[in-house]
Amino acid sequence: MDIETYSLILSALLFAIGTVGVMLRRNVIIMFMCIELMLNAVNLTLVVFSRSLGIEAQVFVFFVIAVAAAEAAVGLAIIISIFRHYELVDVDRFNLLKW
Amino acid sequence: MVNFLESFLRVAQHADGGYQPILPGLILLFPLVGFVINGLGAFLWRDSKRVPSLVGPLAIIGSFAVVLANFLAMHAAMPHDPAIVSLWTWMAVGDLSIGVDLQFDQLSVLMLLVVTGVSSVIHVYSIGYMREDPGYSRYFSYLNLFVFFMSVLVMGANFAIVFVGWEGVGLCSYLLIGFWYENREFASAGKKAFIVNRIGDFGFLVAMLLVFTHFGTLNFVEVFAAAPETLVFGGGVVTLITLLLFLGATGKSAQIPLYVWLPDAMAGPTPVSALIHAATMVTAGVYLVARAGVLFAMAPVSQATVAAIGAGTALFAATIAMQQYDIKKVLAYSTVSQLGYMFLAVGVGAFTAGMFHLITHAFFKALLFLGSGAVIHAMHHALHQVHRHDDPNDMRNYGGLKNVLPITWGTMWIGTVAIAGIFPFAGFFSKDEIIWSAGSYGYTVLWVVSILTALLTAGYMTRLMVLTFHGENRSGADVRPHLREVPAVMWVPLAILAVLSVVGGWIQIPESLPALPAVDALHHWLEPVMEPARQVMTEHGLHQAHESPLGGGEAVWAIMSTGLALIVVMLTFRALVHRRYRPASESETPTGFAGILYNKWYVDELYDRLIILPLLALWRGCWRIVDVGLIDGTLNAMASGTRMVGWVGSLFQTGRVAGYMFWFVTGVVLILALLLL
Amino acid sequence: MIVDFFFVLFAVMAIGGAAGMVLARNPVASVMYLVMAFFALSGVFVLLDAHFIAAVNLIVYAGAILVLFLFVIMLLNLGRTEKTDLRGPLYRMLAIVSGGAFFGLLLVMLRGGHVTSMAGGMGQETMDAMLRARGAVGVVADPMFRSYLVPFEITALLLLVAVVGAIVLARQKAP
Amino acid sequence: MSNFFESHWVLSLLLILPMAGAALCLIVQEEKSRYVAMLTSVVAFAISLPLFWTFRSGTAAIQNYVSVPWIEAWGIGYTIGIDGISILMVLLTTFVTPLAILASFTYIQRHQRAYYAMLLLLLAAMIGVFVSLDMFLFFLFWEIMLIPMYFIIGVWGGKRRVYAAVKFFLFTAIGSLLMLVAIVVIVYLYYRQYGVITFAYNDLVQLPIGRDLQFVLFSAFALAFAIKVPLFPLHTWLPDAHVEAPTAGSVILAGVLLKMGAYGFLRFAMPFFSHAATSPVVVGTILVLSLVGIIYGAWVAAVQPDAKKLVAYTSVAHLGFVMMGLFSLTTQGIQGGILQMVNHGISTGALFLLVGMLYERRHTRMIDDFGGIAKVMPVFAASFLLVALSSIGLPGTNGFIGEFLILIGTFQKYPVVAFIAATGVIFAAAYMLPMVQRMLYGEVDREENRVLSDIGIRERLVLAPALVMIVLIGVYPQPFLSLTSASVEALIEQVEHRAVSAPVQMGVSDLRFDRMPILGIDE
Repeated sequence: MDIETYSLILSALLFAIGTVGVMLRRNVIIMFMCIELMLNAVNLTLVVFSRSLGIEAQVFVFFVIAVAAAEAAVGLAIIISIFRHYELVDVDRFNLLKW
Repeated sequence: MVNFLESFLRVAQHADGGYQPILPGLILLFPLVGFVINGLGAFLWRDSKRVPSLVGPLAIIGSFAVVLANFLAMHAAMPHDPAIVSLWTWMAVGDLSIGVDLQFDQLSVLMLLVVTGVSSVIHVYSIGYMREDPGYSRYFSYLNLFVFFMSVLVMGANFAIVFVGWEGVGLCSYLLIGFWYENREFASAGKKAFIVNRIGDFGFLVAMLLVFTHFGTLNFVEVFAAAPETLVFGGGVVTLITLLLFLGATGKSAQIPLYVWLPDAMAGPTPVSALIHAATMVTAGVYLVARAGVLFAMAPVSQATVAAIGAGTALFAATIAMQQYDIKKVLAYSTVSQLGYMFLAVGVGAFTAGMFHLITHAFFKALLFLGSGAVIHAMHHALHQVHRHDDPNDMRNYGGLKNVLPITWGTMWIGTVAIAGIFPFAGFFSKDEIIWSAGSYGYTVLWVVSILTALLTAGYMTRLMVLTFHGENRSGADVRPHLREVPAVMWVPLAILAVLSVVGGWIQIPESLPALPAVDALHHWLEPVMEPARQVMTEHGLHQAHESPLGGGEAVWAIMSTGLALIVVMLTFRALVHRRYRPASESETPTGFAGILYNKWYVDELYDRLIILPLLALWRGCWRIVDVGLIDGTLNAMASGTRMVGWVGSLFQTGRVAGYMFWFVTGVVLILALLLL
Repeated sequence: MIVDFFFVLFAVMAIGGAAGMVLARNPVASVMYLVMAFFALSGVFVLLDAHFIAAVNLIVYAGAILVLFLFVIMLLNLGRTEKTDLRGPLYRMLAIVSGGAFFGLLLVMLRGGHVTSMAGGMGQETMDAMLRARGAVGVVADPMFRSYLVPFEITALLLLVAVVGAIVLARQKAP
Repeated sequence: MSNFFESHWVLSLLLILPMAGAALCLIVQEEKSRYVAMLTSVVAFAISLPLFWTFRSGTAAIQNYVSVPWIEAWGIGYTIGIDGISILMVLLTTFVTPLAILASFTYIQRHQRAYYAMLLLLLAAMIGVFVSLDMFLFFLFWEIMLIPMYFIIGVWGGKRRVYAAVKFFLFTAIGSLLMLVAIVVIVYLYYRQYGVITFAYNDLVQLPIGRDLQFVLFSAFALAFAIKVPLFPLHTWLPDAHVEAPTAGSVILAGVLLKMGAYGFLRFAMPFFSHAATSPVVVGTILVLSLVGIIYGAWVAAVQPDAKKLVAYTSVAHLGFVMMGLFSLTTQGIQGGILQMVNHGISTGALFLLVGMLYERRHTRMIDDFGGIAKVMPVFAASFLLVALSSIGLPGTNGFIGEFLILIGTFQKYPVVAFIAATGVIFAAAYMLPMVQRMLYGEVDREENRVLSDIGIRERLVLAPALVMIVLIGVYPQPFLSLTSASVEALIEQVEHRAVSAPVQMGVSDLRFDRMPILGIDE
């Protein structure tokens, strides 16, 4: 097998770890970081495919990074404003939207 | 519009010199204007008595004058066909066309004469009777409105217009019965009258539907002209129409089984009882049957029903009247009974006799009611001055009033003798004709019942007079000095009616009576209207004059009946005049058979238990069980079902991101598995 | 050979960093583990001839975003080792089963050839030639500013909106 | 000027003006919004009133017609016009709305701007429903109408307003969604038959629909309309909505909204699906349901402790009469039905106004909380009595004319049905008079009632037009009847013709029905 396949396996594994992380942790910041990890795993996939399907795929990596940055900025802002209210970062306690 | 005004104000004689209605619109306009002025007055110049005392009676007297002019004109011309005055088109839809049309023929003009005449008298009387009532103006507005609707009823040229008057008088009756609406019971009585009347009106309404379906018109002239050809004699349709019309009549004219409202209707002011519940409105049923004489003549089954119910009511109500102590209740049951008489008459086909009794009854029963009103008025004042709250209507509180109310006493005796059917007072002639018709047409049972009722009538009326005017006074020593004869404005009407109660019968004197001039004015007058009905009956072999059931001519039976009545009056008088009654507050309620009569055969209670309560329960059941339970229940069950599903779904909405993630991943896994494996 | 060695090294580092991030009790440690994983991933990018991406990944992700995380953790004073916020055994089991199943299925997908058929590569030579001709930046810049200019600009707008939004959200409300 | 009243502009203005008024309501000061609304509605009435005279009653043609393409790709146009069936409904709408607005002056205290904007929006939508001759436009207005009504009940209503509003909304929405499906099906069928997509009423009405399909589509329409009418047993939203709605809401609900069901039957369901609408099964079902509505509505009304609920149930009875008249398919029945819709709008509207006036004073609607009101509020009592009498159909008031014509019409075809329905006359007295008696008569046995003030000038102004109409229509209904006669006769003829010539299956013949004639184009 070649490096591309191994990279894809690695990407899948990292993605799976990310999902497991979201499920396992209560700390909303860590969950966020797991999402970042998942995004990066996707980036890896995109890079692998850029080798066969065209270099444009790498452009999307940029977009993903830009969206991730935006998401991190807004998400962290939300976390800060929630923290101001509740003094905690435990997602299980953020259930205002649950009806 | 021009046409409208023209017909409204027409005075010109017809070119050929025949009869042409004179100022027909004014007959209606006068009372209507009176109603409007007094009605506004009830709000605007509440305390003024002058305007209503002037406008109220004058409106009716004006109406009466126009009617009188019409009567005289018609008398001169004696037209064969009715004159129709079309005011405007009421409804014209498809092949249905109903105009606001007035019919002037002998029957309607005669009835109008009675209605406006008696109304005028009673309006004048009301000035005195109602003088101190705070609702004076309102009273006259209702009374004017009543005369308006009654005139509509009488003059209507088609079933629909008559129905307008028919329900309109019912409305006025409702308003006037509940005139003292602050008393819940009085208002209730009004309500009862209206609802019971509505049952009758339902009959009238359906009858109209049937008439229109079969004739394509509701105009009397056309319907009655076409009836003999269009409908089968004695057939189902004509029987149904007439029975339904009669159902209407039983409501309005208080016959079994719908008579129950009339005694309660005595809650209204006494002049109202005299006008509406004795002289005019309640006779509308008889008028209707006479008006639709052709149809009734074609339906022997209906005729028999009318006669039987009339006779039954006559006897039944008379028995109840025997044991009432409320002076107005006695008169009320007496009215029911006399109305039964009239139906008996029209039922056996003697339409003219029915109308005859209607007229004389209007005179003497109005007289009796107004007399009782005078007594009540006097009693009420006296009781009021000593601040006692005894019932001023209860005869047990009267006694010996002839000394303080001599005019009332005298006039009321005239009325009593008249209603008892004693020669030569009005009631004798009209009653005699009914009894004779029933007998000679071969209705033996009805004939017996009518004689029996006549005797009962003499009995209870004498009892009323004795209890009220004779014996010793039971009103109490404090009240006695305050009793006064009523003012002239009240006794003059009494006197007028007393005169009419004497001479009213002389318009129709049978030739068989010895030593009297035969007068055939009424028969002759009504001939053109009643002719078609008579023709139908003769064609089908009905009402060939039989012999009287026990033989003998009319004269024999007339003399016998008047003699019997006289004997009953005298016997009753002698039996009761020395009996000691006690005032109402100290009396016990009667027991035994008298108790049953006193409680009016418990008919009200029976209706309550058998009809009203079950109906109310049914209605409440409809609401609680069907509406709230069944329909809304089903809907709510559906809604809760939806909510259940939602609740189950919401179990997954734990608010934990991890949970959502798990389901999400599981979903992805499942989809992948489906795709790949 | 040397490529394989580095790949294994980076892969192990990345997996280790990821696992460490998920399992570390201290959030600061988590961030550091993630930084390590990102470094390793950048290495993999280099091995896959995506030099520019590798650099951007390092600078933007590891350098900027993760530092932002670190700042927030410090700001909220969460940088202490407390009892773990890992969920209970039931959740652990569910998470590992579903995560494992997911991974397994991804592997099945690879093995079944659904993906690998596309992943064969244009060939190392072509890649090298392109890189030589245009440079590491050039190969990416060309499509980005030709075909994807508008989305690129929209990304800029997105970032602007995100900045404004973040400021609005995080601003201390006036009392 | 007369040109204006014969052009479509009078109708278009009736649609635009209230919407503009609604917008204006939202921007003026809170206390001034009521005057804006009042002015707008009065002007709308003033604009519509001349139609009564300029409308040509001798013809069944559509008048004041215009058709402007709107969404051309789907054949949707701004097509409006009136004929004898809709003219009275339009006038009724513009007549009732100012009264409702005037009655709200003191009743509504919260969110006045929004409230009056909603009422005006409702006015526009109601007129829209009656003048639309494009199925899409019609449906649009039909649904728009729901929104203001939902808020009027849900925001300004009584205690259980949310329940009532949701119930109202769900009931009507379910029906109208089915109708939408049916409309789309008709449009599709038309497309399949003639290859043109159109929503225009006058096009679709030419389509001969297969007999079996007619029943399906008719049921969809009928359900939507029957809920609105409401026919038993779909009526239970009505008492709740009426009781909870503010006075103006009840007035408009009873006065106009309920008429849309019956109007829909006349305008759409009967011409489109004539075969189904005249089949014994459908006619039988509807007559029986109307009959049940008449009797049952009266029965249930008679035992209501809440005056407003009582009036609400009387609507079920009255609308039962209307439906009976319509489906008798006789001139008298249908004309009586249309007139009865107007009558019911005026009389029941007035009853709601009166009950609302009491509610404003005492904050209760329970009949037993009153008694002897006639003593303290004589003008009120007199008005109440007159309106009550009109409601029970006393001759000389408007109620009688409608009921009588309906009964006459029905009796000619279905004597037994009319016979049973006529008993409603008795029951009407049995529910209305006890209420009158318990509220108006008797002694004033409650202290609170002793100090009630009689109705003031504003309230008299609210009632006076209704009272005048009650007597006017009762005494001289002919002008109203002649407005509708030509259209009704044409409708009956059309329906009967269509019923027999409807194809057994679609597309087998190239039969094409006539469209409605349009004044100025066809005549």
